[in-house]
Amino acid sequence: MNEQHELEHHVVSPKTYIIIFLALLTGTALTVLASYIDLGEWHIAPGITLFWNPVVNLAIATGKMLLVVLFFMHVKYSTKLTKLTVVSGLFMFLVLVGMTLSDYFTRAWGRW
Amino acid sequence: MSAATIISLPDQSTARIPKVNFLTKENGLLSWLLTTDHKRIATLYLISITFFFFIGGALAGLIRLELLTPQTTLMAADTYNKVFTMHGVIMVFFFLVPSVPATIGNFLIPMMIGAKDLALPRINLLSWYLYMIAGCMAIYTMAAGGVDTGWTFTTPLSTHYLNTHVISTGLAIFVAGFSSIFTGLNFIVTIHKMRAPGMTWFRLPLFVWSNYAASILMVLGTPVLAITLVLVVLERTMHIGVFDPTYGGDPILFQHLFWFYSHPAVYIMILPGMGVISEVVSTFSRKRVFGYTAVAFSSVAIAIFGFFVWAHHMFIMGISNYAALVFSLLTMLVAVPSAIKIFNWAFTLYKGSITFETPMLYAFGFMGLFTIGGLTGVFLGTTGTDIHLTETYFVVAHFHFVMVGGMLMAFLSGIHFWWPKWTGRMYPEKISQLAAVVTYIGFNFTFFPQFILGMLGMPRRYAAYPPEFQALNVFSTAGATILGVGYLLPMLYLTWSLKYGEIAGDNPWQATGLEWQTQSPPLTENFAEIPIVDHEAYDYEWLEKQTAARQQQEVA
Amino acid sequence: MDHISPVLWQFLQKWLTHFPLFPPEASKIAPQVDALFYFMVLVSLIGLTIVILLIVGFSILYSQKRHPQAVQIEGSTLLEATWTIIPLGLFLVMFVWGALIYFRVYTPPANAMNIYVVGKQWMWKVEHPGGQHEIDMLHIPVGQPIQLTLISQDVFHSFSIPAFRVKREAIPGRYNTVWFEATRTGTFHFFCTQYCGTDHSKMIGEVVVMTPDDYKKWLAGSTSGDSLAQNGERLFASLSCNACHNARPDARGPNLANVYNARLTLSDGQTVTADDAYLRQAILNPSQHITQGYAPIMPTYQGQVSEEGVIALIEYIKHLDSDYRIQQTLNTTELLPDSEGGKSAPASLAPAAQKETKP
Amino acid sequence: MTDSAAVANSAMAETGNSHHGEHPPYQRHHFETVDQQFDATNFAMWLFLLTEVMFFGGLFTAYLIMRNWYYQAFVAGSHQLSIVWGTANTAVLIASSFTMAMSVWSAEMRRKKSLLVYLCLTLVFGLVFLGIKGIEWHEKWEKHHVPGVHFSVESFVNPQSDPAVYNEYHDAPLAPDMAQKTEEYFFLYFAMTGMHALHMVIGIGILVFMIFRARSGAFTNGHVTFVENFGLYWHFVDIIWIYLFALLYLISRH
Repeated sequence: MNEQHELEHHVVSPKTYIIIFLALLTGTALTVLASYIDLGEWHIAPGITLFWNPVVNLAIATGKMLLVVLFFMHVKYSTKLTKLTVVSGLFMFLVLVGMTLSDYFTRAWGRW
Repeated sequence: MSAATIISLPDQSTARIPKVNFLTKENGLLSWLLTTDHKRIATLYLISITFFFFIGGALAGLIRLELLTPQTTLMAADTYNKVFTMHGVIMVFFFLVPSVPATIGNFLIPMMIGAKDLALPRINLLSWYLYMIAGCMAIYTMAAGGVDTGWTFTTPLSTHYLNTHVISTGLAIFVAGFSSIFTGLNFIVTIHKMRAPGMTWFRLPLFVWSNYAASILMVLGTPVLAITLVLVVLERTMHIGVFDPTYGGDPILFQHLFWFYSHPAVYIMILPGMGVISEVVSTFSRKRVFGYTAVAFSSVAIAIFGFFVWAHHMFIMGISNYAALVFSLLTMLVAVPSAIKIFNWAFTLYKGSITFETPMLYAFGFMGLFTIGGLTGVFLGTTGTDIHLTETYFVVAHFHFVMVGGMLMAFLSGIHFWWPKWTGRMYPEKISQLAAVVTYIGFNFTFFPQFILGMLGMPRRYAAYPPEFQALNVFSTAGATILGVGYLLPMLYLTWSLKYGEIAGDNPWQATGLEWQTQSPPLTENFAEIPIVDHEAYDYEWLEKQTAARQQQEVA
Repeated sequence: MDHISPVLWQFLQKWLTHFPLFPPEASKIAPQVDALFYFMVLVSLIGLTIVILLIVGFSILYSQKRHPQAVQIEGSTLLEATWTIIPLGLFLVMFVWGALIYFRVYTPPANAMNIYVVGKQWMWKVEHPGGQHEIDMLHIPVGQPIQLTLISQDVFHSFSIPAFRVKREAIPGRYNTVWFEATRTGTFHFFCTQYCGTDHSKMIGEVVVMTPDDYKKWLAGSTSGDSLAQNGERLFASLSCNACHNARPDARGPNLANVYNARLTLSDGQTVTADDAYLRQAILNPSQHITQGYAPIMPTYQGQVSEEGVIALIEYIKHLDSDYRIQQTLNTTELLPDSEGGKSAPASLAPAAQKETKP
Repeated sequence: MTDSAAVANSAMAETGNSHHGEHPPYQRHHFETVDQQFDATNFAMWLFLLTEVMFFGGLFTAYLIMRNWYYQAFVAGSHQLSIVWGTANTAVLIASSFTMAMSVWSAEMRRKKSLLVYLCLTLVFGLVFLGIKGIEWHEKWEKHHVPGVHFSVESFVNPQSDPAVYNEYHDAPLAPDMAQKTEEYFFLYFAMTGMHALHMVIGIGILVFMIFRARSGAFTNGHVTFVENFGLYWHFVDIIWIYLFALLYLISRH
């Protein structure tokens, strides 16, 4: 019984919290610094260009988000059900954004 | 009608309704208004949604009356617009979305899985209060002069071109949305965490599965509608916005966000109804549901695929042709699980021992009408035919076949089926069978001509129309009067049965669900003792053994 | 029968003889749409019949009286697979078939004659290139591909011609196009099918399909004198567009001759086609797409030019394009007699925009 | 770690026994065990956060589309935001998330005093965040950058009129039509930060309530559900801000 409880009610130590806290602050500093540097762009195909700055920004933000979710919100120590909930939330968010944008980005297809 | 029946009522001369049950436990208005008992909240919901159903129904009657003649005879065009808008808003957000989940689902889900209550009883009560607040706002809107955006709130019409009560309607739907979110959230948590010992996922009744699937849609879809309506309200008040092209916004974006909720909302409305049909068909053919797993998973499949198809409402609006392709393809995929369900129900009858009580008649009605509704949905999901048929009466007929022919039939089926459990008394069988048949006939008369009208090109939401459409509209209105009688009858005889109905006993249908193994009406805690489940759902052999054992016990 | 109720009897008779149950097929695409429609009706009827037969058949065979003891059956993977795969297959056939039609309806052929339609609360304003205006009427020749360029001035409208089986929304802020080719003469209804406010149901109009000769006569009889392009030219001058958009080497704006349907390179390196939609954006939201080599100095004309004005300007810009004019011979021959071939625009056009001044 | 595990285990042992003996006072009648109650409410909180994700999802979608269309206006608009305040606010909010996590830890370890301290710190950080947000909003008000209310495009068509921003970024003037689209940016800015701030205000209300309850030892008796669930909410609000900061403030600083 106790082992099972330990899995469910894992008490994260303050040490971990402090490390995560510092990592988050570092991430914030990094993302601000990165935004001041022109990271250039990548011409994938004629007419389609990827700018690195927003990509890096969002990547750092996502990293921070993952730290908060996994440690502050204890998902790393949670049940599969909680993990599934988190993943399905992210998935539906991406469906909403991605499928809507898919309309916008393909409107010009066949018109050039 | 033959006398073949499975109804087994206790001896009426000695039978009594249990003195202690959830209805009599406490008395007084406050004991109802502050209750956390899911069955009492379900009762509150039942009363309130019936109220809204009849408001919405009266508005529908006005619409049909106006359409009797080609000219605007009964009311002016803007009155007509307000009437169909309020009909849509009330029927969609105040009747169809909460209908089966908030009433029958609320009443049954804890009992079906062997729990004392929903996981969050106070949230459940809050959700009813939110519903009522929203309902009052909707009533206020009507009293204050109404709104004429159509329930779809198309921007920029709703944001900048109307002087009616768009804001109060928007907020009413916003609040009603949160009521729906909390109900869905509560169901998911309850089904995950409150199952009785032994109640594994694949022993759950299919009603629970389909409500689970609908709840997923409520939780994930409704917030998007909420934020969309917030943005509409902000645009109206601040004269700036992301939806109005005059300010650089994009009205198509509104369509995306709106249908992201409102298409899955269709499945919110129909899935719980499908659950009712599974229960009813199984009970009245004395047979387990054919291909339990397929039916269960098809509910979940509908829920998941239901999220990927919303843009099929926008094929002619100028979305990308390639996006239209993808959304059309996915729409075809979402049609398949519905087909699976229909055939599985039909094959549940195979080698059964079928009787034709009222719930079963309604279920048959559902199967026929939903098949038509579903198949005509394919006409609209196919890009090529959608161009001609969309925004005409074909669409109106299609979704009324699904919503009224499907969901309302299922709702009435469920109400009749669980009425004895809910009130402890039987409804009168003969007249209710008549009502079911009348509903079926009235329904087909009302809505089938609208398919032809749609093919002819009659646009929806027209207060006046060219005279060549009149004939079919007259048919439709005539059918609507029959349909109206079909809906008034249950209202009357069900109320009558509250006092004069026969005493039902615990299990009048000899059904297998856990809810039938407790007294009628149930105790506040549902069960005297939490059951331990050791059999699958729809296990009639187990039921026979159980009954035999109980009889032996009584003899002893 | 008529002794029951003479009124009802007459009414029924009238219905049976006077009211259509199926819309006329009056365009090239209509039979194709209908073929798919009939196919789907057929499939639906077969499906529905199977379901009803199963329900009724089983209800009779296995009613409690005949079959008092139910036989418990788990299910059948084979059967379930059958009724998963067969509907899926049929639906996919419909999907492909429908998609082919969809692309046909929304991809106008190059030789289509363009007519502008502006939706507003609560009427349809049709603008022919020759300058003819119509309200809630649309005159077209038979046997000629017609492209409608639709836009709304206020809210969403939807232009639907049931007899042609085509429909497209007219939405504010964007051009949508649809095309059709009428196959028989006659008068057909068109409707606004997207709810657009109080008098939504009054946005009904008529398409008059005429023989090419009648159409020519109609064109000549209803012209107000100036073509759309000429109106555009006047607007072009009165808005002082030619102050920048002239062909001088030091011009502050790009030269507009031959710009229609050309590939433009924008200042951010992207390339776009200068179609109607692009030109409209360039007039109303100029700084969203700046042509390479030019400064974002053009003021916006949002609020100063009506949708009709924009249409006239676009039509004018089109007429600065020699290739385009060849496609448009049907309209332009009568109305712009001096604009054939690769020759210059009419003498009345603003000199700054004329081809002769091109470097 | 061993220390904390021991305390946690003793707490669990107690709850684990609960269905043999009497129910603890905080167990609601319809739950069989305290564990079931904790699991259910925790899961419910996660589901609620799921709805919140979708709620903000609509705004993020609108943002991405508008930004794609009116990139220059969004850049110019973002230059009006103070990166110093923004970064400071991010740090403040991360700190409040950290103290919230420590509050949960304190509750689990049944340390009433440290729970109170951390909750108060969380409250203070939350208020500081709102204060800074208020300063920023006030600045927008002063500069006529509140959409719908005497909005002015002066700073964008004529950047020199705004020397503080101009000296930092040397923005070229925007064409008038693009300058108008900055209103779109600020509309989304206010909608998103406003919706976020509304969540903060609700959170702060609950925090105050929690501090009162915590004083009477309500959360340090082994029943950590409420603190834990509120923690989830608070961290979620933090996550939203992390993205808002990246999207609204850091569009193009180089």
